Amino acid sequence: MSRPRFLVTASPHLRGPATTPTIMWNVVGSLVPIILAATFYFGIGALLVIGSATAGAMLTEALFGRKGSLGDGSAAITGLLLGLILPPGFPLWMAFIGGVVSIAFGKLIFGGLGQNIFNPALLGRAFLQAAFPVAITTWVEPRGGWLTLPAQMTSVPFMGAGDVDVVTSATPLGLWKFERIGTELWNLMVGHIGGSLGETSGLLIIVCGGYLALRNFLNWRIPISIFISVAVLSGLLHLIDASRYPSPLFMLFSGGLMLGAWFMATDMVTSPVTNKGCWVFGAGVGALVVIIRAWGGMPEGVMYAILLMNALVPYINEWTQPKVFGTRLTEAPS
Amino acid sequence: MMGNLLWIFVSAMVVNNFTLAYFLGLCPFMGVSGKIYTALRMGAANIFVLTVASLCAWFLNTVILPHAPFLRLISFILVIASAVQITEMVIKKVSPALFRALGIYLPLITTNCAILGMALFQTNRGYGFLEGIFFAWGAGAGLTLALVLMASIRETLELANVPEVAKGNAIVFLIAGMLSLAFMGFAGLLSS
Amino acid sequence: MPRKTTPRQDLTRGVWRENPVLIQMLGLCPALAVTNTVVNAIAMGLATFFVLFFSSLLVATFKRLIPSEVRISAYILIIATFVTIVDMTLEAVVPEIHKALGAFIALIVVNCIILGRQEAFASKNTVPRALLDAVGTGFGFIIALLLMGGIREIFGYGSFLGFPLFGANYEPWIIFILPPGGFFTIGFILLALNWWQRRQEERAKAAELAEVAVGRAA
Amino acid sequence: MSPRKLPQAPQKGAEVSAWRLLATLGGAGALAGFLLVFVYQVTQPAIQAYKAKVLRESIQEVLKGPARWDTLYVLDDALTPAPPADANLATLERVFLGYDEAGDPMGFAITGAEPGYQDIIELIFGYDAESQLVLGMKVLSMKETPGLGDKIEKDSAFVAEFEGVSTPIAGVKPTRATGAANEVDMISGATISSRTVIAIINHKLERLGPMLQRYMEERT
Amino acid sequence: MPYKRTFRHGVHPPELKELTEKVKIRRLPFPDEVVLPLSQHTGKPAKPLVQAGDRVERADKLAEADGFISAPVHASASGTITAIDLWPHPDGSYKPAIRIAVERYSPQAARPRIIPRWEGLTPPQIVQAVQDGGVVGLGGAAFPTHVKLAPSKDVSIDTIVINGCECEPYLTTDHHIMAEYPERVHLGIRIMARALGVDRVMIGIEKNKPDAIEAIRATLPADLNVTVHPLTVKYPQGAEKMLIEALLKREVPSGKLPLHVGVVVQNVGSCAAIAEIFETGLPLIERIVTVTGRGVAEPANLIVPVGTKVRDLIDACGGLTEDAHEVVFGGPMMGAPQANLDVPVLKGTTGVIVLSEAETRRKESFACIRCGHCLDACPVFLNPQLLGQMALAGRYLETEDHHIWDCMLCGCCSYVCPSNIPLSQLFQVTRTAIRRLKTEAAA
Repeated sequence: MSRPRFLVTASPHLRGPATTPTIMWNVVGSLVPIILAATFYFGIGALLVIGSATAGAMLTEALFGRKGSLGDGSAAITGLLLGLILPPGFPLWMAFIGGVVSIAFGKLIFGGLGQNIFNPALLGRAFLQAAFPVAITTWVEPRGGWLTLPAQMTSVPFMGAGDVDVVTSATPLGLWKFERIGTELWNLMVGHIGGSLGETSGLLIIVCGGYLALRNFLNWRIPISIFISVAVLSGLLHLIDASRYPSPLFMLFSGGLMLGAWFMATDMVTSPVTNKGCWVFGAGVGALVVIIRAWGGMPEGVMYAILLMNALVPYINEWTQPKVFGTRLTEAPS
Repeated sequence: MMGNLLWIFVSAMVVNNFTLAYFLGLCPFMGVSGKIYTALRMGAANIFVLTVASLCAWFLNTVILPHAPFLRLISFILVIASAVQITEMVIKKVSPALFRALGIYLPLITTNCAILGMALFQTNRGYGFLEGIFFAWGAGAGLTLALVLMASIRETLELANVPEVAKGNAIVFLIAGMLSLAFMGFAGLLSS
Repeated sequence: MPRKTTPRQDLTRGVWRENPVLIQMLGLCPALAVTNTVVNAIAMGLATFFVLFFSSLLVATFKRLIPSEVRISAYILIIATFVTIVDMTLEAVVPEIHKALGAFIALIVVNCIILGRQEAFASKNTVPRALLDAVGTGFGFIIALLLMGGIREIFGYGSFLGFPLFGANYEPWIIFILPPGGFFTIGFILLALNWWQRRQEERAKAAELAEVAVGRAA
Repeated sequence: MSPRKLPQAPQKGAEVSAWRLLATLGGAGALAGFLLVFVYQVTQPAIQAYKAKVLRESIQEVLKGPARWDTLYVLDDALTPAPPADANLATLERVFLGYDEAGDPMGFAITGAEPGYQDIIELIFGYDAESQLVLGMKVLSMKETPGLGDKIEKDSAFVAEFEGVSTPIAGVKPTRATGAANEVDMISGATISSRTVIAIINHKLERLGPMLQRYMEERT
Repeated sequence: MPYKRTFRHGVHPPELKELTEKVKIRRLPFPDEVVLPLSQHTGKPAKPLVQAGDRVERADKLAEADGFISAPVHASASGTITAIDLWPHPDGSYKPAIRIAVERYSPQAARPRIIPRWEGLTPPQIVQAVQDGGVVGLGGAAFPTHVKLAPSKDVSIDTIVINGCECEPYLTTDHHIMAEYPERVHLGIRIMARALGVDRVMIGIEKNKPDAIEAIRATLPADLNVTVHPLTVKYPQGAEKMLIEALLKREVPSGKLPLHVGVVVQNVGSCAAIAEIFETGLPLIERIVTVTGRGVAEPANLIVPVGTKVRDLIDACGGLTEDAHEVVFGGPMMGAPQANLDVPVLKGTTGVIVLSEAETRRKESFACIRCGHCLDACPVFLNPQLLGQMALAGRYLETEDHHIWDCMLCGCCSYVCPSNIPLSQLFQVTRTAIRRLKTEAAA
């Protein structure tokens, strides 16, 4: 025998091109322009915040995760996304804690990659929001040069910043909610606004997310149904009372909606597996966003909307099971 | 008035969810949240008993208790328990199917802290008849929501490889904490 | 039939090995709801202790007089009476704490620990043993509450019993005094307990193996 | 106590007479009732005294130390110091009118409650019907976020804003304050809580304001 | 045509047919030994009629059908039977097989026989002739063809669907049958139409075989209602249920056969085999096999006697290359891997593919990330994600509630899975486990 041994494996003997690390690292790659934009708008501090959140996430994965699980890139995504939804000038130690919580309790406690119920990055953000409500709602105005760091950013771990006098800015949603001041749409689209690091340029996010959608690394139905649901609901409200409810375009491009719709809600693990379910999921997220923004206590609700819908995903999956071939209506033979 | 009732309902259901914010009804939450089917039934039974309890509490508060406030706790417990017992018997007679669906949960719930808690909160806040009913419904809907969410998550987790140290109650509590965290998004809903 | 236990076991059992909250998962509602500060935790623990102690005393004393058909109602009556007494006393003596605990004092009535001990122990044992059991269980409850309250206050306020621990500049983790923090804290404690228990088991196993190995060698 | 003498569980099978059941529960009930009435009698004075003390202190605080005050009841869109005997005092809305040493009215103390960020915020505020100024504000109970929303109670600067502010109050961001007499700086990051406090006062005055004014006019 | 002729879901693996697409069919010289397993078809194995030591001529019947769902086995070469014993079977096991030492220098001529004139036969007679010819489905499943031609009286067949899709990558067998022997295919169709009494025939061919479509169209018989339908190139277009959906928009009910929607599906190879019985009188003793893959020096389409060992096939194609790594019978999506080069080509063997190391390099397996790609791929609309998780958790019986038995094991889910979870393998294991659990429960 010329070759004594042949490989014997189960069919199929061909495999599709996409692998989990490919998908994950592509997501990481598509986040790079957004990170650069954040750095452009908020200075070097943005990189530091994102970096420490990512460090927290990846360190936790390396310490407690399964062996080699760092390579699948999912911890990196979680850390980067968490960093992108933190405010500029956020104390670095808090960002690090957020990364740790994201991975440890958002993911590892469920058994690691693929098992978690809630989006880890959002869970970390929600934890930080509940733990440090003041720090996380302080939107520091980037002032001084590109290299200047706000003082509270480098505060000693477990310590507050003390009475640091910071110039805070307001987010477009906060301005609207509390003072009914609108923001010009173009500024929203290019990102010339206050807000979390990654929620600035809507157009850039559409480009980066669109790339992933084209390569089928995210289910396009989710962002689309979120947009439709938000646009329709907020449009109706806007028609009813334009002085109280802002225009749909404002709703779409303000806050974390773009980032959330493209990068958080589409997290494969925590979104439905069925396409029908994705439509339902997106519609639910959109509805909750509008409800929280219109009548809730907070100006922004994308994070909570996604987390709440995450909790419903097991249900949605069950409801929207595909109808098995041969159990649908059959045309009778003529 | 309607706005107020709506707020009472929504607040009891999501903003101050009985289970996730007040920690009431944790025993069934931990015990009966393994399967969606049982969770739904438990929730329905809860809504039912809460309504009965709200009526009882309202009745006692208006009729007897102004004269003897120190009897409140005792009378709440006894009257609610008896009222549930009686309705249980009535249901058994009138609709055996409904009894089979809800019956086994009723005795479990009667001595549940969610029921007494609802009656006490209703009293402390001075809710009237309608407000009390809406409060009870909101509380019941909230309990059901929490139960059902937990149940569907736990069913999914059965297929996940949760680490050994987290298995059992630890992971359930942590998930409850995460749900509670997510429900914080409803804070301030419908207020001013 | 009641288990054959020594009085010493009656006393210590409830404190740790069969801790009502952490092991048996009873009385969770107060354990989570009012443990955001140590003071509240202690007040709640003592109130429950009081009710448990006197209920057990009464139930154990009159157990022969109470027909089994109405025993649960009778227990509840007894418990509710003591809870009302505690409720009114606290309101008169320490109104601030009473306000902080709110309706949760009244909810001691439906704390499964108390009814559970009456049904499972006090109604079947002599008065002294019932009291030992009540003291043990009550202490177990207080310990669990203290553990919860300690963790939550230290993180959530940076203080213990109201004394600041880390200086004025400490950044409190407010989540620990919010409802999610309650769930997380007990979750952490259970994680730690699980971890510890598994380690004990593994050590025991290793020790056993070592013994066998020594036996073989000998 | 010897362990051999184990107590018997209540016997099964032997039919217990209904009388005995009733007697047991009746006896327990009587005992409970006796205990409760006794404790109630003992504790009630202290409880009432505390409640009165809280009320007194808060009125003192929001009206800046009145010498005494009257309790007025809202009945049929009017204030009356003496409601008819058949009215249920416990359910009637009350306001308090404080007087200074000289016996001149200093202003009303009014309680109000509305849903805030987490739960209902309850507060009391002092109000001068003539000048339409708020005299002071004190939060009685609330469950707002510690460190953020609870500043409505704990932030003395915020509480002080309400002294002498004209009504209806407008909440503004500190950065956009124009210095108008009815402006209150909202707590940054706790807008909803601050707003609820302002709303409670405005809503109360919207309804009670005319009554208070009428009462003052009729009084003179 | 407004209706896009295809089915929903499915995958697009690389076609890889270019290796043998343009290579004409050539005949393989007779090997030294042929091995004819008694079980080459779905159903009961055939019963041997010969013994070791017997001398047989080519096309002699060696084993007869054991029942209706069974097929006879014929000698594919003249020679002496050396043994009837266990021999490596392509399914991985050892199965009884008749081994023939092929005579050297033999003319390999069959005994003279009467060639039946199909025009004069009644349908039952045609069915009998087809069974006697040992014809089975040549598309891979090897279901005895005559069974399909004799449906029970309670179903009415209105359409014959001819499967010329060949959706598996690499394979070009059916392609070349259609391109080189279109008349034979048409004759088979004619005979089947007569056997079934059906006049509507639809031929489905994937669009990536334009020359086959052209050849079949050019030879369309004018007197028959036969239509040719170019189909979207997608895997598994050639699965019976998918093909019926694509052509007729009919859905075969779960757990039922095409018969139940009035359709009989036949592979083009089977058509040609039927035609051959009535053309030459020879039973199914040789077939066309694609020997291809990056691991073969000179890929080719070969006519080979059934029972030829893979080794001989590969030798005829220039041998293995340096990086040959895995030998697969059938297509790469559903085919069975072979550990042994002594396994024989069966009647149902469509191709022998030798994959190179680069192609087969197993990628690391990751946890399921619930991406849902498998749901989008599954042509029968299962939820492979859930089924896979259940199988991994060992909860086999629950999978029945989620239609594990509807799975065709087409491998689409495994193909798309980015985490490399061997889903279709898991399902196979699950089915075995369920069967075992049920037998245990019954016992």
